[in-house]
Amino acid sequence: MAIIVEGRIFGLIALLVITGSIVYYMQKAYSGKIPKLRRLQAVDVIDEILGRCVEMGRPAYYLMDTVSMDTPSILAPTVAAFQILAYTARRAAHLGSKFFVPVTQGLAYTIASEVVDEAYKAENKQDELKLEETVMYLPDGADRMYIINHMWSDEMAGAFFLGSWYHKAVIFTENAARVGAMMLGGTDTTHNIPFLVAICDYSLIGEELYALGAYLSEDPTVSASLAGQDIGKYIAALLIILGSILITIGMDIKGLLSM
Amino acid sequence: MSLMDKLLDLDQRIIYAMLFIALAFPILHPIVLPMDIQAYSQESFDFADSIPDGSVVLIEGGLTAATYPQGGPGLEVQIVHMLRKDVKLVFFSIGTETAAWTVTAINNALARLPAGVAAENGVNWVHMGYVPGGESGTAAFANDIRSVKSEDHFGTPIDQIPLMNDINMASDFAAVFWWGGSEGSIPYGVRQIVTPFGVPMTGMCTTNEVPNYSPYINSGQLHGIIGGVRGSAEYEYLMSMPGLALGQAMATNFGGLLWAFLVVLGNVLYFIARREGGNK
Amino acid sequence: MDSFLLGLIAGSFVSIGAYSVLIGDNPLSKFTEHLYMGILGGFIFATNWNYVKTNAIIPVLQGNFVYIFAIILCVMLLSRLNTDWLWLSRYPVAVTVGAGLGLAIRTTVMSDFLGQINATILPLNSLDNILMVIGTVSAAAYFIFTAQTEGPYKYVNMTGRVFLLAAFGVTYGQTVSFRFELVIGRLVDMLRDEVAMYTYAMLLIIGVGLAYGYYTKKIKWYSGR
Amino acid sequence: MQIPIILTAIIGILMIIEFFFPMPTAMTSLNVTLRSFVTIISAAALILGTLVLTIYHGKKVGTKSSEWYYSIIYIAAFVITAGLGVINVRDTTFLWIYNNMTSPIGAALYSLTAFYITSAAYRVLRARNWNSAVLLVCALIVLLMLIPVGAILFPPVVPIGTWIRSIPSGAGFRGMIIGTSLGIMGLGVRVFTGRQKEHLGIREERRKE
Repeated sequence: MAIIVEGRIFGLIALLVITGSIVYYMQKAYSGKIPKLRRLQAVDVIDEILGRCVEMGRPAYYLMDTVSMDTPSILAPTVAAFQILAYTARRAAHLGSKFFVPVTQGLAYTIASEVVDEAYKAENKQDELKLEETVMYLPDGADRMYIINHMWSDEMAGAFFLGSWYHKAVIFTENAARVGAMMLGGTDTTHNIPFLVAICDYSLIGEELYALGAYLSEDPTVSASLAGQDIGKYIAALLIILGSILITIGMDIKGLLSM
Repeated sequence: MSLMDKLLDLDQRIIYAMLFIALAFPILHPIVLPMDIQAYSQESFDFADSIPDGSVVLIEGGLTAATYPQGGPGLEVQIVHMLRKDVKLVFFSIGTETAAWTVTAINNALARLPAGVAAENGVNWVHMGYVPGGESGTAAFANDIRSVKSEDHFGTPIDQIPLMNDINMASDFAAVFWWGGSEGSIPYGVRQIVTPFGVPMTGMCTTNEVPNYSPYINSGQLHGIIGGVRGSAEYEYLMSMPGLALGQAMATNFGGLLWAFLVVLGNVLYFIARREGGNK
Repeated sequence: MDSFLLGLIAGSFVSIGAYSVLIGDNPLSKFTEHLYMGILGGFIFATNWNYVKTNAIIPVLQGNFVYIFAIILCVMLLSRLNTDWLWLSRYPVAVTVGAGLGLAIRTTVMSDFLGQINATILPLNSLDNILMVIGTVSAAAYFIFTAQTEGPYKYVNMTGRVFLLAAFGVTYGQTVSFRFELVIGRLVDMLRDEVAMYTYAMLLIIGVGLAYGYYTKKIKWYSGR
Repeated sequence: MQIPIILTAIIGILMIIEFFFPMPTAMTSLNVTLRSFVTIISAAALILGTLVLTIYHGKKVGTKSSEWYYSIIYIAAFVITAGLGVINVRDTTFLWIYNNMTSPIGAALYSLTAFYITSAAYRVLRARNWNSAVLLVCALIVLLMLIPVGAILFPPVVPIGTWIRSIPSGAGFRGMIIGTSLGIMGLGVRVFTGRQKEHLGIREERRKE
């Protein structure tokens, strides 16, 4: 019996190298060496949107679309969206902006309400929070009409579209734009990212969605992990370029990679 | 406000009304224009056609009310195609709604089946029904069907189904047809069935999802794909069984032309307005 | 009238209600919203109750006691209704997030990371292949967070952006034609010969009702933007 | 407070190990059981969600707050559907309601995207700069390629569109997919090491300002 399942050896190596370098950078940050990161515009945009909502006295919507907790490909962006929600809810509590978080899945709903509850507690503004009106469970599908109707009647002024976005992306962003809201959108689903990029005022593409949570964290070891992810990109670029050159001169390394 | 500004800030409801008319008109007055077969559809059809007679195939039915008009006609024709080749079919769905629509597809297909083709429930086909849990559920189903399902969609215990006697995991199938509709679930099949078990797969998705899966097709993990109503229409055409899909494919023409017209109009007006603004 | 035809008419009516949201928030869309939410909520409640019953409660009653743990985790979730016991609901969340992230990582490294790299290793003997390599590398490099947008990286970033935008444009165009198919599918059902008459009648009644409401300002009209 | 984080990490790492190393069957069956637990828990969570929503609407009716009469529609629809379904999920009336009410509204709402996509296109798809011009041109060509009549009106759109779809678009998405996969791995490391725990509702104590 082989020690490692056949066809997955290189996968394991890649996983170990990437997670290893992430841990390495986190450790390094722990001892004070923090890598310099490019500024991500979205970091400032959150405050800008919430500030605008306070100024106009209108609510901000935090929408996550599909929030399945049992489908791995949706779970990851959902967890990322929760991390950003924790920050956004806290800023909303701090600035005193009205805030609305509809969630379409039961488990995610319990998490979201706890996240928002904790955020308001952290700012000592529990008395301003009506949890059952701020975080609301809406059956998946029925949320579309509810949110469109309320976007118009609330005249919301700001919206966040973060998470795993499917067809609702264009429905909500276009309505929000027509209502006149300022928007930040971001997702890793390839088929609906175009609408978030085209319609929203600011957008996060793919990996940036995961990175934003780390950017927002005050814990330097968290943001340092992004430097580890960059190592993965260098590896990918190197493998592609090197592999292509080798294959051009007649050496095929594809077999090696799918070992 | 000048006419130009008014046109640039056109009330969205006028656009909606225009679109309704453009899409409803061809349905009330059908116009059929010529079309050619796309490469992905041909590849998918050839793959299905090459499956040896008598083998067992797994079909994920992922069509909903919204996507059935596009994928349904194609799935129905494919069921007919397979049963005519004496291929046994095992259906399952990863949603409750889609499981019900899969029944619709089976019933419609059986009604269109030529006389004399065997199509007995439990012998030639079986519908295992709803498998919850999304991708995790798919993984569990692929590893051990009996761990997630004890009965089929209609309540028959799995041990009383002759077709299921020798079948308990993904490697028991000759191929997978993943009618994913707009579920975005085709990667589940690729990751949980094709990669671990090496079972070849093709599928159907809505038109918008086709580019996302072209990497899988290029890498050989997917054998072509049926894209939306046009893909279904092409399957109907290749099987010489014209139906609902072909008619609808024509109606997209008018919507598409309106869309292109609006985009061009928006840009022309925008450039005129910008030039005027620059002169001021 | 048979239940099939009745179903088509009901479907046509609720579809009009759903489409009415295009005008903006109005009583008909509010009505449809609550009706839909209620039915869907009821459906979700019933199907999931049935699922828990057949997959957890019945196995336990039949002596498969492993599933008692699943039931305990479910009851822990219900503690959500009482804030003092909120911390309990963290355990089921921990289980699902752990399992989900583990599954996501193990598959993403194989099919998304290595799979895509492997597919991009191409002989550099045609313009298409060269473009493919340049595009993939620069698009991946677009996300490098530790590089500042200056010097040579600026051009890599710009190139990556162009490839990403081309991909987004393609998906936009591709999505448009598909969305039309959705409307067409619905219209096909609403305008069937046996239903069309009812559809037109309902449209007329609703149209008159809404027009009256807007005219008398009993319903708020949202101006277009 | 540490226990849920450790639990997350253990289960997650178990899933990864199972994939790469051949495991004794006992281990695999444990994982299978765990996965079936997850599906049961998510089903229970949905039950909880609908209950909370119904309570919310019940309160709305009880206090006669604004637009409470709509909540009656919700409650009536919920009670009828849930009641029929709990008695028997294969009940014909239950399925009739589903097939003829929920499905069409769902489909109609899904198809709303067609309208919004068109009005958005008119408003935002303008060649304001090079970036938006790239997006606009690609979208237009691909759309014309896809509608059956496009190839007849402008024959070159088919080869150009096919090329754009497979080469530049394929390359762009590949880069994005590689990036996303790294993002997921990074997220996994941060969650498993307990550096990010917002999803558990545990707030981070250290904050600047």
